[in-house]
Amino acid sequence: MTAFVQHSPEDRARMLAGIGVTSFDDIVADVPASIRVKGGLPIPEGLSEPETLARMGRLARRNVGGAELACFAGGGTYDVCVPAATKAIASRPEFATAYTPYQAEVSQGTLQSIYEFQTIVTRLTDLDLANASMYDAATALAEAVLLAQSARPGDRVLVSPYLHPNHRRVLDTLLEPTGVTAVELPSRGARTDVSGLRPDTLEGAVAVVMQQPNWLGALEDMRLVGAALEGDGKPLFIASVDLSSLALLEPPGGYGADIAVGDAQSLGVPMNYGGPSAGVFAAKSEFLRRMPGRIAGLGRDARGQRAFTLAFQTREQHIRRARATSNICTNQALVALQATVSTALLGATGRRRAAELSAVKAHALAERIGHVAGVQLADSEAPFFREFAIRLPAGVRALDVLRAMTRDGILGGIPLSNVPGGGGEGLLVAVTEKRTFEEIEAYAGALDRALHQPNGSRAAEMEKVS
Amino acid sequence: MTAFVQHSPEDRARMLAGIGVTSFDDIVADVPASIRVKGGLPIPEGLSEPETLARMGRLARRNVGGAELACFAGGGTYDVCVPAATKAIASRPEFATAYTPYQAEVSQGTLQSIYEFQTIVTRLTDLDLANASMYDAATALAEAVLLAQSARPGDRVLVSPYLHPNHRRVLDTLLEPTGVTAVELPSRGARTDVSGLRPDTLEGAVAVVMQQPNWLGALEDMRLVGAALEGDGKPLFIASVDLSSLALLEPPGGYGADIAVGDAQSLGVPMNYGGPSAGVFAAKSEFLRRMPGRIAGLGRDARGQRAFTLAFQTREQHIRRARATSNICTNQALVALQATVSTALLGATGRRRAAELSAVKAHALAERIGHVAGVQLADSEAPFFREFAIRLPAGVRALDVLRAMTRDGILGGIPLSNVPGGGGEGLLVAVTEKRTFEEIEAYAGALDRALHQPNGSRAAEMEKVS
Amino acid sequence: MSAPNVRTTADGDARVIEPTIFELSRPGRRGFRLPEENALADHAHGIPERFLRHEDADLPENAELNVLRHYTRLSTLNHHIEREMYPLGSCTMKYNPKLCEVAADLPGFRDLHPAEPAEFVPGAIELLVDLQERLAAVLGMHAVAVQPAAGAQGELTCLLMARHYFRDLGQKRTKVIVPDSAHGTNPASATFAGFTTVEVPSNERGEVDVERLREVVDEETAVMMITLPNTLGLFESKIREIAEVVHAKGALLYMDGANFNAIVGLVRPGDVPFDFLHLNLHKTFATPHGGGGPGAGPIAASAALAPYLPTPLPSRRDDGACFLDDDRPKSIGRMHGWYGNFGILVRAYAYLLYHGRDGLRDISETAVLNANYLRARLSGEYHLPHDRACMHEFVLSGSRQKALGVRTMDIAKRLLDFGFHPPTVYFPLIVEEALMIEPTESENVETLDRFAEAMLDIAREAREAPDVVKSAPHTTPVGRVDEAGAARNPDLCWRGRCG
Amino acid sequence: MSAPNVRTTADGDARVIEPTIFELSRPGRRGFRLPEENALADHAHGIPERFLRHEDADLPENAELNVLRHYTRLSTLNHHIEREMYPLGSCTMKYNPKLCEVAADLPGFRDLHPAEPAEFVPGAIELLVDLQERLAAVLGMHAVAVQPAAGAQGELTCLLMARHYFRDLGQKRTKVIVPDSAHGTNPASATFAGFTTVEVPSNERGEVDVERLREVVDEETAVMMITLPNTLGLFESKIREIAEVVHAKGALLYMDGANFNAIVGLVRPGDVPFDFLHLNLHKTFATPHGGGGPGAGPIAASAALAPYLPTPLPSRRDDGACFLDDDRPKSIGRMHGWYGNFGILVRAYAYLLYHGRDGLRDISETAVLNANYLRARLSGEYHLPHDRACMHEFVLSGSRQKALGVRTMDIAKRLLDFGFHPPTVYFPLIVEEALMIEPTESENVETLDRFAEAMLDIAREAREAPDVVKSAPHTTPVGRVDEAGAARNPDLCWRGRCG
Ligand SMILES: Cc1ncc(COP(=O)(O)O)c(C=O)c1O
Ligand SMILES: Cc1ncc(COP(=O)(O)O)c(C=O)c1O
Repeated sequence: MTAFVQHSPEDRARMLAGIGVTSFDDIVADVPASIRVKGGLPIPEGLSEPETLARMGRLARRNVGGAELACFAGGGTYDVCVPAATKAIASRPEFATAYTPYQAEVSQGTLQSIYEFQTIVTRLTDLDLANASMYDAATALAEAVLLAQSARPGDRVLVSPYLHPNHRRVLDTLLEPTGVTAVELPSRGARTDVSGLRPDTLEGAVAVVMQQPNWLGALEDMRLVGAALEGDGKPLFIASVDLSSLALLEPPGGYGADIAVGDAQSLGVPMNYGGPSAGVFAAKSEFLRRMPGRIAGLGRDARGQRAFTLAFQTREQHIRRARATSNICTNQALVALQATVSTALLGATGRRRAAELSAVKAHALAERIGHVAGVQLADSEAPFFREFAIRLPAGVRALDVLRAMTRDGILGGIPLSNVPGGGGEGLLVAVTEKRTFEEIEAYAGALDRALHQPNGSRAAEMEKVS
Repeated sequence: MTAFVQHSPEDRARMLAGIGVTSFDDIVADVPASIRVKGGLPIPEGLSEPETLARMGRLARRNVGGAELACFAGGGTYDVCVPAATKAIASRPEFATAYTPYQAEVSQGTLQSIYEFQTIVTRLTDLDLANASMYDAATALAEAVLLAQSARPGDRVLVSPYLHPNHRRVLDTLLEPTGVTAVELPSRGARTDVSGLRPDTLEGAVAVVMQQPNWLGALEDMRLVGAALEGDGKPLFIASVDLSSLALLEPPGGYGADIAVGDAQSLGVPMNYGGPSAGVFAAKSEFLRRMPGRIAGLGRDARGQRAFTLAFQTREQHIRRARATSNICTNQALVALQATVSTALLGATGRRRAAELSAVKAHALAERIGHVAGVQLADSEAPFFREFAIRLPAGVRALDVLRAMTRDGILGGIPLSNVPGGGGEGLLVAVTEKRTFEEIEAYAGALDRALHQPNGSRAAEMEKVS
Repeated sequence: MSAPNVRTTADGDARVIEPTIFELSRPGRRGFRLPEENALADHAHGIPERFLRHEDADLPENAELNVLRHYTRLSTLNHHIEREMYPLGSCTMKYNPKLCEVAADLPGFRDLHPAEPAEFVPGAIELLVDLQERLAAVLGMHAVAVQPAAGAQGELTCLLMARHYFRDLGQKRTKVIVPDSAHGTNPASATFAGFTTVEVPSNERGEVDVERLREVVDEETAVMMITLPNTLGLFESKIREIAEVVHAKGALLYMDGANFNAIVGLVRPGDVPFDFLHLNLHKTFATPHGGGGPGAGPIAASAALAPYLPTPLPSRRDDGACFLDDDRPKSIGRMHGWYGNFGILVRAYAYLLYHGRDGLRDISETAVLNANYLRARLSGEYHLPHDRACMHEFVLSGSRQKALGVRTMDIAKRLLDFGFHPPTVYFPLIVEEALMIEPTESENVETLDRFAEAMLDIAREAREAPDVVKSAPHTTPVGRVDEAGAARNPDLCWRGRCG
Repeated sequence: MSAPNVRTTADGDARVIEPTIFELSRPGRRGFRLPEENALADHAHGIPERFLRHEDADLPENAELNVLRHYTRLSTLNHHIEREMYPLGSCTMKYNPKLCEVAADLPGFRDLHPAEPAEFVPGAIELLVDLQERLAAVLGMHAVAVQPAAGAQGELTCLLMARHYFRDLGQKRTKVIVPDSAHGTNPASATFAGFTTVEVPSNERGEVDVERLREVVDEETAVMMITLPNTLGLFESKIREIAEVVHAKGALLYMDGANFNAIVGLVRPGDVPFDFLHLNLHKTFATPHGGGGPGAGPIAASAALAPYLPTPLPSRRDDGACFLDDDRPKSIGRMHGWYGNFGILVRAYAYLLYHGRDGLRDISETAVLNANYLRARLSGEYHLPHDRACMHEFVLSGSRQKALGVRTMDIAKRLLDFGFHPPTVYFPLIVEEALMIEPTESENVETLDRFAEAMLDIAREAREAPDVVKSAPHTTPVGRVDEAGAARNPDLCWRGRCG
């Protein structure tokens, strides 16, 4: 008997008798003998809890990450502050071990927290509606284009060349069956050239998809796009955003986006090696009946008391089946809860300051890096929020630089194999509110050493001195 | 404003007005100016949560402990299995942030869990009563002797020479004001010589204190002591025990102890560098009104429903003041809860098997160590449970050996500066159910290398080979 | 709660159990301080004005303690597995082990950035590969990919693989066949993969009607999706024949593995043979459901379909070294921004290590035993449309009670008063007034008995005091919620300004 | 809970909220498997029969899920800080920050063996030393020792130090003076340190009567123990005079620092000057109370008394290196098996780092402000025996309500119906029907207002509907518990065999 299975031989006998059979085999008589497993599964025997955790610990220790390195990697996933209180709440079994709140009367905790999440998203995006979550930013983006495809005629979607490349790949995968193809807009430096968005070029497009800040960290001219798409029946304007940036940057609703998507991770959720995070989906109210995913609403109970419930379930697969607005069922609710609690903790002021601090420190780092010989900003014209691309000297491999920088305790960014405006490899460098000025100094030093003394870390140098 | 203090300037103004003062200084007018702090406290400014935790992390990483070393140190604190479920329960704020259950109606969770703890202790010790916890085993032992001193006339307490030396020191500290002095019984090898306990030698003694297993891990002849102390008005028999051993070893009630004390840590609580753990205190029913500490009882509420409450509070300082049975107020309740939950998880079978596995593995290690050249059991005659002392070759320093063994990932025990039966340094070696046979092999290898190749670890050797 | 003159714990409207975080807010409160905040006094962020928002987002401001109190109080309004049995059919609400939570919370997993070069995170990649290999062994399938974030995404991924596969074969196949008992995600996924769904009816035994299937499967059929055991909790005894029928027309057989908990160690889907399938790790592999998610929906494929698995695919080189293979020309591409719900995969991996060969088998047997025990106890009072041994769950019909004016929804709500979460209701669609009961292996016989007695009591109440049932629940934090009313006056986000 | 026909969630007796773990037990169940259990089949443990027990201890056997459910359900029966205000006077039930829990749970602290050679654990020792140094700075005292496990142990430790100190001076002093408002641990500690307690009365201002004190202090007086602010929540305005009186006779002045939260950053006890004192880290430094403990009771001493501090004393060498000093010949010796409640010290250290200079000061100011605000709101309806500004707490008397037949205990129980934990009641002893209210700095003004309104409502009820108050509580998991009955029929452990 394991720690999880509880029946004694007597229990089992009593249960079999109750069922009216003499052995377990009688119960599963319908399973053809020809496909039954013979001789046990070909995997090892189980371990005790301490052995299991020792093994997990050994695997975990083989990774270098947040505990050892100051993380300057971004690209949609950011080493932001995750308050201890957030974890305390999200690990309560009351939240963690419940499921979709189908039975509203015993799910008010989950329902109200989803409603609060939706509200936070609408306030950050300045849009009317938000759902309870999608899988991640990439699938949220694809769902947005699928919505556009159902709402607008056309066979193309115009996309920025600086969408997150993985998001773009997911979009391509999911668009393939629809016949809609993604067509890239031209670029100018690290930004999208949106000057060509005119009625003629928009013809046959179901949507225009922009990312703000874009993959290279640069700020796009979203207002121009919004202006080009204003008016009835125009292609939808879909903005993929960094939710945490919206405490400082103009919200999608402000520049005329119809739909905003993004990732809840940057609102205060651990990075989890990319998942679980939660896709955010917000839209103008006219798209309510086309929205994918779950939505919580506020209503009344039989006693007239305020009570939360799932709303507009008729859009969903369990009711609408083949004609549902999406096939999503299980979503990323607990991550949405984490983002909600973190945001509640930071508050309006904290969220804004977190964004401001990120920007301040990113600009400080960009400036410091400018003094490292041989390194340049990929596009020194492009305004940015907290992330930017740098070009490494010709012939230098980004991976070598990153490897060298780890010796100084720095995760230097994401390697870029080609940087706009001219050959060479580069790094995509992000700075969050969690990075300190000391770490920014350390970054510059580490980069310099990586390029100019590839075998010496600061630690090694200091050893030599002493 | 910090994350903890909430008043806005308007709140503050409204509150001051409500109080009827114009400034905070008016409130504290009674505090003489001459002793007010001027210019702020001489400590640094506060840090944010991420900075605080980064700093704590750096301090923690400077210690080598359970995550890196297989722990063979014991001496009353054991690296036992602590189930993940135990932590999950004990970190619930419902348990962790409540206080002493003075208001029974909103403290049934704490009260019932204490009652369950008391029950577990009485069943392990085979005694009638147990309290809610003392600070640790050392103070529990001292409180037991103080109880004896109140219950029996006399000016001496006879103690085993193999009590935990720190417990003995605490006892001496706390006995000093009483006029009772501790007198050591003679030893024979690693055991106490109890053959001299006769009516004449017991004269004037308030108690006899034995430890089972004793400081060197050896099993004492507790039955002989019990027999010598049988009868009315005899000195009390106080047994200091390893609670986890009692799933296998004869319980104090079995060999006639009047009081049993010990530490709840070995029932499944993290080692915490020695604290918090919880002192266990169990006694025969005749000592109820002399018991120190809190006791929970089962009674009824006004509706006749089963309800738990604190019992016999009249023994305690908040009621009896100078004549209380002890000065203890805050105890170690949350640790007692951890021990309770761990025991509930292991169950009768698990507890017994944990004890058996410890014994099996300890004996296997003792046998393996017997083959390491130059090392001997301190007392090869003495039966033991899961801990034993070894003698190192003459001139070898225990600390050097331990240091060398860490290179193989082993914490080799507790250094002993003199080992019974002949000079030299030694190690006190403990084996818990958590240690694997692989680690036992590794121990023997590491000890051998530490003694015979003091500069080579297994890792270093393997490097040489490859 | 029953006494007169009693206040709720929260401010304001006495009928509000807990105000929203927006109502609790007071400007200027902080729940978290940031590092080096005072740097904002001396440093400008340098972003041009035209990119900025004009006023702060109206977000709530509360102190740390009050945020904790708010969400702690909210949490206590939820039913959850660690409170009481949760026999929500098809969802496998089993115990979620604490050790798996500890594993996922290790900084060496939790704090990894997904774009770290692979050589920095060999432990993470090895975990993914080893998990895939063990799942493949348990499934008897050629290859596994853990990228899909949930069961429905696993379905869609596999259907896209089918699409690419047939395109490469030069075949134009447009149909996906699903039984009428199928879960809603099956037809929905088919639509999003560009297929048309064709339903095949179940027979009186609750299984796919093989004769009708034969009529439906043709050269335009791409995939037959079948849930095994099916959503009635029944093992498709003709599964080998079904496979033959489907394969005979060159179509692919897909297993919806949501119910795999019933047959782990009993049947390996690859031996049927299925061509591909998905699992729900949040069901069979016990990762917590999180109030709706996250879960994970790994997929498995035959050798023929393996080249189409999504990229990057955690893979092992001949020398044993693990890597993320992104160079797979036939792959359908990416389905997730990174590698899937890694944190969930860590938990499932720990669960696999912990239970191992015999543990997994014991678990599935017990799940089946528990369901049959309850089935036997309840089938007297409740109508059991398919009166035969079930696997991990069974579906009752509330038809007899309906005749007394008591609906299945009433029974469900009344169960709440007994402290139990209700079964899944009104699904599968082919059973009138369905009550789909899945006790899982986690419950002991005393709990099963208490649940059975509650169900029997309610059946008695339906006869003797139906109003008690129809007006249920009576003891929950809120009374029965008016879903229709909420749909008429949609209130989908809080409109009041923060306090 | 109010509806008819409703069952409790647990088995057995319908009136039992949650059975004991012993009743839930069924033999053979396991909640935890041990490493290499099957080794027991092949290996004997080798312990001679005569040392073994004859039959297994009758301990409960339950599966992991059921153990979790049991303690989770029990937990929900508790009031706690993260649910609602907990104004238990003298106990400083303030918010216990989560970040401190994270710090204490780091493996590099949590999993250290206490006998590890110091050189293996330099971080732990440095933490102890740095904590002592920071506390000394906050206190203005010469030295701090963090070994005592709680406040009462801190008291006893200091009184033992006094004992040794006077012995070394060759003086025989037998008396400890405490005010009549002192906490019970003060006289109890005096007894266990071998002293006789002498009480000095308080004057009508609620302070130590200095004239009476002058009469009592003599050459036999070893120590005067004074709580600052005192247990009425009042600052002893004559504290400098008191110090002079005490010191003039060669006696020592001790501060019971349980109420230090009121004056952190306002007064440094060393400036009074106090000779020694204890702090309760579970009060002022926000470590959780754990349902009764563990806490920590560090002590501080003047230069003259520092040699007597308990050993081993975490100390710093001149070169800055930290070590555990066990070579202190004048020390009273050990008070704890190891170094005290290290895990609690880690939390308090994190708290200190987090709040720093200004944070600590803000906190104490706010604690005082909150108490005075409530005092002002309540002193109309309730009798305030000492009508003056208070520090962090204040003591009301229920005397007016008593005249109406409503006792302070009734008021306390009635507060439970409003969701609040009651104040400390019937302490200090010098106030009739005392209600000792300490809101702490953690509460915001809305919460204070709600609490005040509840108290005012109860005062009104006491006049208009006293029975509602006298029969309270009405909404708690159990009704008013009969403590006297429980004492008559003591049931102090479960006697039934495990199921
Ligand atoms: C039979 C069946 N198939 C598919 C799914 C969809 O899985 P998921 O919710 O993980 O997307 C479910 C989930 O409820 C299910 O029960
Ligand atoms: C004034 C006072 N002194 C001393 C103590 C004893 O402290 P502890 O409970 O930490 O032993 C308390 C605790 O309640 C107290 O309030």
